[in-house]
Amino acid sequence: MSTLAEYTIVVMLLIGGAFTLVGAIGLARLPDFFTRLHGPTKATTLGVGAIILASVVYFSFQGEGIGITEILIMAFLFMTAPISANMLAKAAMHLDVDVMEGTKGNPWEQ
Amino acid sequence: MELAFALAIGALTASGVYLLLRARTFPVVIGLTLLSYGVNLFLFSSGRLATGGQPIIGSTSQYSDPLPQALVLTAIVIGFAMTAFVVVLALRNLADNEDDHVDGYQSERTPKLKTEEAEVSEK
Amino acid sequence: MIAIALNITIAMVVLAAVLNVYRLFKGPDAPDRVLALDTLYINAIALIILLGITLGTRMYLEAAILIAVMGFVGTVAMAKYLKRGSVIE
Amino acid sequence: MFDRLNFPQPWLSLTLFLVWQFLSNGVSGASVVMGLLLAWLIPQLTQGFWPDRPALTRPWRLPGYLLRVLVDIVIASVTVARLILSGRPPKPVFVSYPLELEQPMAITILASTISLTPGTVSADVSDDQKILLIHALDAGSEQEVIDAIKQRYEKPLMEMFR
Amino acid sequence: MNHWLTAPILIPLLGGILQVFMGYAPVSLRRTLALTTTVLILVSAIVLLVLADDGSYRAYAFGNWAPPFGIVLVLDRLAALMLVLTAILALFCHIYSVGGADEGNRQFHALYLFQLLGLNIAFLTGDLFNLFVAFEVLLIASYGLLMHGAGTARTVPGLHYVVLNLAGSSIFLISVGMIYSVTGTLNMADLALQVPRVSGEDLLIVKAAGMMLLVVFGLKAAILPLCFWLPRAYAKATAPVAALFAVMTKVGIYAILRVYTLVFGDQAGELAGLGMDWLFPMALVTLAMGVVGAVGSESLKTLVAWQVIISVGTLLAAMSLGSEAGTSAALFYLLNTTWVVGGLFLVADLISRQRGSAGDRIVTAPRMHNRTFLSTLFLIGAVAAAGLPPLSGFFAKLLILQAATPGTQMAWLWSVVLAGGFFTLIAYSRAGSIVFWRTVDGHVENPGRLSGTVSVSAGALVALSFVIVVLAGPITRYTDATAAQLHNSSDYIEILKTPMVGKEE
Amino acid sequence: MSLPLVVLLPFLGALAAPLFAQGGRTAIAIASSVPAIIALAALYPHWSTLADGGVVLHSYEWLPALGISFSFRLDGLSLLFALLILVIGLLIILYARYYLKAKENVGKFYSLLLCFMGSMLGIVLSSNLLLMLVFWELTSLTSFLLISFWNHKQDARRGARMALAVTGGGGLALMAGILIIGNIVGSFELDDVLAAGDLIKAHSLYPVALTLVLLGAFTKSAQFPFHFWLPHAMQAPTPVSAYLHSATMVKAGIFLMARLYPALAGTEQWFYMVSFTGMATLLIGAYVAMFKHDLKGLLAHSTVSHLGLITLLFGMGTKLAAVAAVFHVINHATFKASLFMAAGIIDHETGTRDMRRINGLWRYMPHTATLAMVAAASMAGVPLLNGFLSKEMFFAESLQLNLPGFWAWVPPLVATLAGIFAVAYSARFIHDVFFNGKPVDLPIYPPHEPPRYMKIPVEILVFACIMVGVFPAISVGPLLYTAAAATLGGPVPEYHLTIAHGFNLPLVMSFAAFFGGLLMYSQRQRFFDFHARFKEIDEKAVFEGVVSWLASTANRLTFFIENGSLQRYAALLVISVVAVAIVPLTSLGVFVGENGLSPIDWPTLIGIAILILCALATAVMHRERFYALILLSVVGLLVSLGFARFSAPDLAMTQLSVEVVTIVLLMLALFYMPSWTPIESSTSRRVRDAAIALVAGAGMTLVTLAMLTRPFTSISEYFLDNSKPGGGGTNVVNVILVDFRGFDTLGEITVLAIAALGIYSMLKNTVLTPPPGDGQGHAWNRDAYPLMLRQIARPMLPLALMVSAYIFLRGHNMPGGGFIAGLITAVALILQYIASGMIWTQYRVPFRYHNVIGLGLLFAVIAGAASYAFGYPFLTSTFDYIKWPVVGKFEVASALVFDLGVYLTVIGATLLALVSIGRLSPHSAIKSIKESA
Ligand code: NA
Ligand code: NA
Repeated sequence: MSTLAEYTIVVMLLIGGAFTLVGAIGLARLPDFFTRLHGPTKATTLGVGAIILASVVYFSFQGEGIGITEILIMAFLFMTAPISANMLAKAAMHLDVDVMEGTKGNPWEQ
Repeated sequence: MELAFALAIGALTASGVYLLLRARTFPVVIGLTLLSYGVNLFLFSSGRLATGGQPIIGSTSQYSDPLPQALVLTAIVIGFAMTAFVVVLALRNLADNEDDHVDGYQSERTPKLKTEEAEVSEK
Repeated sequence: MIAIALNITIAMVVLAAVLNVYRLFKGPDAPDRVLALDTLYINAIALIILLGITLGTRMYLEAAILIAVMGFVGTVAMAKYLKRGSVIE
Repeated sequence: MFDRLNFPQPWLSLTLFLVWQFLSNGVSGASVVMGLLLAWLIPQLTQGFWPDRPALTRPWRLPGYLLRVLVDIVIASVTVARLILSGRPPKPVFVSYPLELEQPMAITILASTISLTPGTVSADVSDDQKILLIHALDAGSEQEVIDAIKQRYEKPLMEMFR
Repeated sequence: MNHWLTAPILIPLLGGILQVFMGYAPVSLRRTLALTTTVLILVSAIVLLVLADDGSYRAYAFGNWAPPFGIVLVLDRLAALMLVLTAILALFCHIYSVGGADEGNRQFHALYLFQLLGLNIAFLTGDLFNLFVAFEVLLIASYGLLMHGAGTARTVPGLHYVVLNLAGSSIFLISVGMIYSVTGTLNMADLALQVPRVSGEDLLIVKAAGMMLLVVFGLKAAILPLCFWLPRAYAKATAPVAALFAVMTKVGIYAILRVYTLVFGDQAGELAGLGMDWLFPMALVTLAMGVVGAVGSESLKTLVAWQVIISVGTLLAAMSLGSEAGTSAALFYLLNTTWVVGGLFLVADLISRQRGSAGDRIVTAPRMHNRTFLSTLFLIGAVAAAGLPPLSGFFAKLLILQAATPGTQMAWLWSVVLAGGFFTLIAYSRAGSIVFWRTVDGHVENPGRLSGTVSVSAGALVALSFVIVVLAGPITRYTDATAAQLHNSSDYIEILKTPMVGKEE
Repeated sequence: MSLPLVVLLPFLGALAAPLFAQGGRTAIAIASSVPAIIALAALYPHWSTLADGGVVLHSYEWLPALGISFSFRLDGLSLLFALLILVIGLLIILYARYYLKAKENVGKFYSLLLCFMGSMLGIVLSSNLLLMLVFWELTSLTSFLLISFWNHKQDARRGARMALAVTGGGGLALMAGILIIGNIVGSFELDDVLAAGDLIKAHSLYPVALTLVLLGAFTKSAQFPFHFWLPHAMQAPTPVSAYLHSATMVKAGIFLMARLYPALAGTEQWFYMVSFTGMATLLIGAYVAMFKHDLKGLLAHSTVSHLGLITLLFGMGTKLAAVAAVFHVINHATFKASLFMAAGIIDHETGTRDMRRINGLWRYMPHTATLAMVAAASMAGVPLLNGFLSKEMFFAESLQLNLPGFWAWVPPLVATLAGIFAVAYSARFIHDVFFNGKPVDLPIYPPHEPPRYMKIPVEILVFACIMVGVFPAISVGPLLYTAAAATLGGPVPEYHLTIAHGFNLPLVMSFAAFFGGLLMYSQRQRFFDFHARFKEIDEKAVFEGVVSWLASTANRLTFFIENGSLQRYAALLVISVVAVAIVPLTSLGVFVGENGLSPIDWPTLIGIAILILCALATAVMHRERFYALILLSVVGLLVSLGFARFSAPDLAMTQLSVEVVTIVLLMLALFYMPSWTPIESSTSRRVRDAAIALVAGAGMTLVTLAMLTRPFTSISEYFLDNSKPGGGGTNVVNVILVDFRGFDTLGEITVLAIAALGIYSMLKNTVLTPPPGDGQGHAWNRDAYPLMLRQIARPMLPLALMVSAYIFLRGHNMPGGGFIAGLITAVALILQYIASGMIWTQYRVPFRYHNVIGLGLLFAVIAGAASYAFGYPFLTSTFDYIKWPVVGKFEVASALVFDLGVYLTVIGATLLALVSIGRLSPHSAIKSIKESA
């Protein structure tokens, strides 16, 4: 395996881990449901994306051909994560969960 | 590691059993599900634990025991079918008895035998 | 080097999972818990891929695909329950 | 079921074909044959489940759009990460975004894009599909958010789905 | 390999599949095909009985994989006996159900045939895990059948039945896991070979597993204190279902008989006779509890349901004597009790149809339209079930009592069986005299008239007790041979040497 | 051949009799008498053999395993009883013809009567004790039906049940006794048993056997304290009473004592048990008879008393006493049968049996009165009548007992006292019925003589009384002798059958009894007053009370134990498992096997910690149901990660997909359920449950630890070796599933299919009212099908199908397979239902899920059965590698067809189950139509 590939893998892994962790920190620390919703939908998605890329590179340089199946995981994740977020936001608005002080605008309920 | 694994199975069993002994259908269903998780892990581990030993020929040098895996797969499917059935039965119970108490009507749990004497008046 | 990075990444993802579990227990509302569960599912994808890299095998990849394709259905069902009660109607 | 022996949803079939190559982890004789077969068969089976198919008129713009989104995700993720790590309380805002897109699929793609790009989450679409409710994590004003989205995402999408 | 061995499995399976497709076919067609299937099952069972009567073991290796690696069916006398027993019961119950009890559910016949599928697999399989699968097949079908019929009465008992059996299935799996973790095999013949070699700490694991397995089988068989799910569930079930369920507890009995003579039998070394010292007292307590329940019953079906428990206690008591004579007696009793109790469920149903709102409750009601016929059937059933001469129950009991060797065991067995018989007699005479003789004036609106099918099937089942008496000679010869085969199970292990098709030894 | 015929004939008659019921009472009576007449004729030729002291044996093998044979044996004793049964039976048949009313169910009556006759003949003619037992219990059963012939009368029902309980119960004791005897002797054949008397009496189980046999005899023959059933059995129609309670049923017990006399008698135990029982019965019966106002009640108690007398005679143990006993059997049968018939005539003609109302019948029916008076005189022991002779023998024997000291006086005194009572009640029978003023308020008035033929049976019997009384040696001598010889099983002692033996002590006793009895009757009012001071016990009420108490106690006990509480049953199950496993497991202790523990892997450890935490939290938080569900999902997710971590990719995938479906399922159900579980169990209960749970969990932990750390070898090497060459796949788990253990999988998908069908059926007509809101004050949202979800669901379906096809096709070689693929497809379809609704989706699904299930199963079966065609067993798979241009080399495996079956079944079953639940939701159906438009 080339050094470049190795560095790429390492960097991707660390980025992925870091974003996943940050997303989780956000989920843990942010003050209300809607702000917490941001953590997973992006930071984590991105984090997983980076890890997936690491995997792609890793297996492509294993000498057994390329490994691209992982890309699909990212594609599916990008398709479905917004839906989860949307559904959860709708549920939260329906349940009228607390919104942090200083939030501009209002969640509405149809 | 084995101790932690064993404790996990123990915890699943304990929680499952505790919920199994509850008075409402929903906790009982949850309890059965937890119990089946524990049982599946147990059955799985009867082939011992291995790391990276997936029983796919050619994918590794040391294969883990495939038979328990096949058994657990069967058990998972059967467990799923059973869970589905019992959930629906719980719904049916709810429909028929208007609450989800596992024991049905309280009144049905008291004796009500009429002795022959009690009925002789009919004569 | 990859091994070290892998260990660090795994540690970070596991820590992330712990934080998710923290949120799951903390709540306070049902959507928070579902959100935490959803995030745990995504963490699980990461963990499975990391496991594959660690073991040098692609045998576990499909499990990750499965989560990506189907994992959100559970979240959707839960969210719909919270909002609508009836999941299939 | 099998109305005609054609590809009722060619774009879908193409996507499926590609998906199959990804799943097969590369292109081979077998994967092409099987991919073609499935890319034909599956839309035949499922076309009924997609009655209101979007009129994707300029599909070639899609890769560019995706790339832009991807880049945005990366950049803005960093922003959000910094916000989270800084410990500073965010300044969230609920934005009622007036939609110009009309096709449901287009709206969905826009909303998904908004959710994927950090700092904003599509919370809801109004019943009449005219307003998109967005929660922005840390934004100055409502209008800022609206303008950014309009420019970066809705416009290109309108180009594609006309 | 003799393909006949698969017939009792494939016939109901295919018949059931056919029924799944035919949900909207005309009811007469569905009934015809369903009954044909059941008849074919009986035919195949009889063929197997004839085959098995030569005293050899026949193995059938699915997938042409040699045991212990693949799953095998093993036909011996016991398996054949159970198949025939079940097929005959099933046929009459099925005929009865065609009299109208099958209505209201298009899947009734499918469930019914799948139920038989599960039973037949259980009787034939030579694999411990496959036995689990068979249990699940027959259980899930029984859940469906139990819930068949209108009304809300059966929901709660059904729930109890299902939940307990689900817990039981978990215990079964745990036991299988424990046994596999030591012996590394699932084939029962192979287990019989491996278990005697187990030693040390492993022994404790297998011992615990064996005992837990006994609890599982005990739950199916309804041994005290695991029998309480039964009376209400059976009493509330639709009649032909309840009647068919007369054989359900016998599956547990069968499993005990099979596993504890083969795997934990005399040749099992340190684990020989595992649990049998527990079984005897539990069996007697079960019998006693059954009698208490029968005497205290408020309805005929409950009474018959408790009779099931009495039967279980009696059977297990005889089996746990551990002798060939005891086993043979138990098998003879098994035939009698299964058919007669099944018949009694049907009779109770016919009675309740003619008593308006009184139903099968043991209270006064207007006189039944077909009182003479029904009371005769009830009398025959009660006499056979309570073990009075001249019907089969008497001879069965006689065999059981004779099987005991003098000593404390005999004293207990005789006292409990005889006293139990006495109180059962009181229970039946009390129930019968109130239900048939204590009539009040008035008449029942729309009493259920007896159709040919229901009368014949109910009558035939109880009348089988006459047949057993007439054929008592051949039957005892067969059960003796079966018991001998079971108690000398070393030949069973020979099935491991079954040659595979197209493969040289 | 003739002996089995004798027994069989009445049964055949019983089957035939109802056919003659149409022809009227005369026809059926004639038809019914035919079997008895033929039987008598069949017995006649044997007389010469018996008179020479021989025995007639007819034996056929029946159930050698049981020791039962069809053996019949005729000797003097059985001949005597057979004659009594047949002759009196014939008379009863004639009598009943006039007694029964035309509208009564005569078919049933004669049928039962003949059954009873056959059973009695069976008892006396059986040579095999077990065969005799069969007939013994048959008499209990048939008499039960005969006594309850008028079952609309409560007293008849109760009397019948009491008789059945006592005699049936006694029969069970007899059964035990006979089995013991059979065990001792090694045979149940009478000849063997009678020859083995010494062996039996020396055996340690002799007292037990004797007690059990006597219990049978005493209950049947109404001996104290089991005598109470007999008077209540008088609720039977009089022909039945006359038959059962004079010559047959009650004599069965006597017969048994006589039959087994050589085998059992002659010991101290015999003496004390039999004679004292007899004595008590003799006295009590005689005493009570005196005070009965019911004509049949008087006779019934008199019967009890006379049975006691016979029992006492047998108990005395002397040979002469046995002869006297046999003699009294004959005499009692004749006079008692005639008395019962006379009582029946009186009842028939007056409409009552109350002696306080029946008076002065002499004037109305002198003929009947004469007959009854003669018979009653015989009962009283008046000279020149047969009763006198045997009573005289009895008195004589009572003096022969060599009891010590004071006790020597007891038997004669008791005998005399009983004699006094007997005379007194006989006198009452004569005086109170036929004289004593005018009738009082008779239901039928004026009474007159019955039909001519109704009296014939009585006349014959009374004639017999006189004949025996006057010419005993000629009339009954030979029969008595052979019977006595058979009873004793050896030489018969010297005895003289003459009218009088001169003046001796027995004669004094007879006179004392006669005049004492008359005196007592003349002073009856004092005795009645004395007797009235005691509350009379109604045994029937007591019996009913006991039975009712039994039933209600049993009912309460049952409800106490089987209280309908699943919680209790489940606890019992868990406790049972713990109880049986605890001993081996505690011996195991915290056992770490020789493989030791593997090093700690921190991420896994944390994962396990989370799993444990969430599992416990599920139990702790279970009352908040939605929360519990989320925790459960976490547990499920971690379990699947655990499978992946420990080398089981297939399991991880299966668990994941099942998890998703399960969540949807539980959400569907939770909608209708309360979202909170109330606290219902007490703290102590929860502590108890927690303790049970912890013990169970600890046990599982111990076993798992022990298991995981021990080495073992399994059959799995074979699977790893043969998977590729033999099964054509590299995914060994999948090859096991579809090939090595394909039969398990067939069962498994059948389970799935059945579950779905069951669910469908169960919910077919179920109506559930959905709650209006979520229980926390939120009404449900209107938005049933959110836009974004709907839009994404559409491309998800083909994409998921693609993935599912991929997972399916690679399953044989890589992780995956039909089951997982099926679930992916199912989930993709479920997503359509969630996103777009039931009707929208259902409209687009081009097939019934039932058919998908059926097709799936069919595929699996066909894949398996195809191998039949090649002579291989079911489920034998085959595979080949094919090389095609472009495509390259690829594998074709028949197992794939099997897996396709799995795939289809999973789809069909999963969807049928979920859709069945979804269909419950009523409020959105209309809306979804609108949406789909
Ligand atoms: Na009078
Ligand atoms: Na094969």
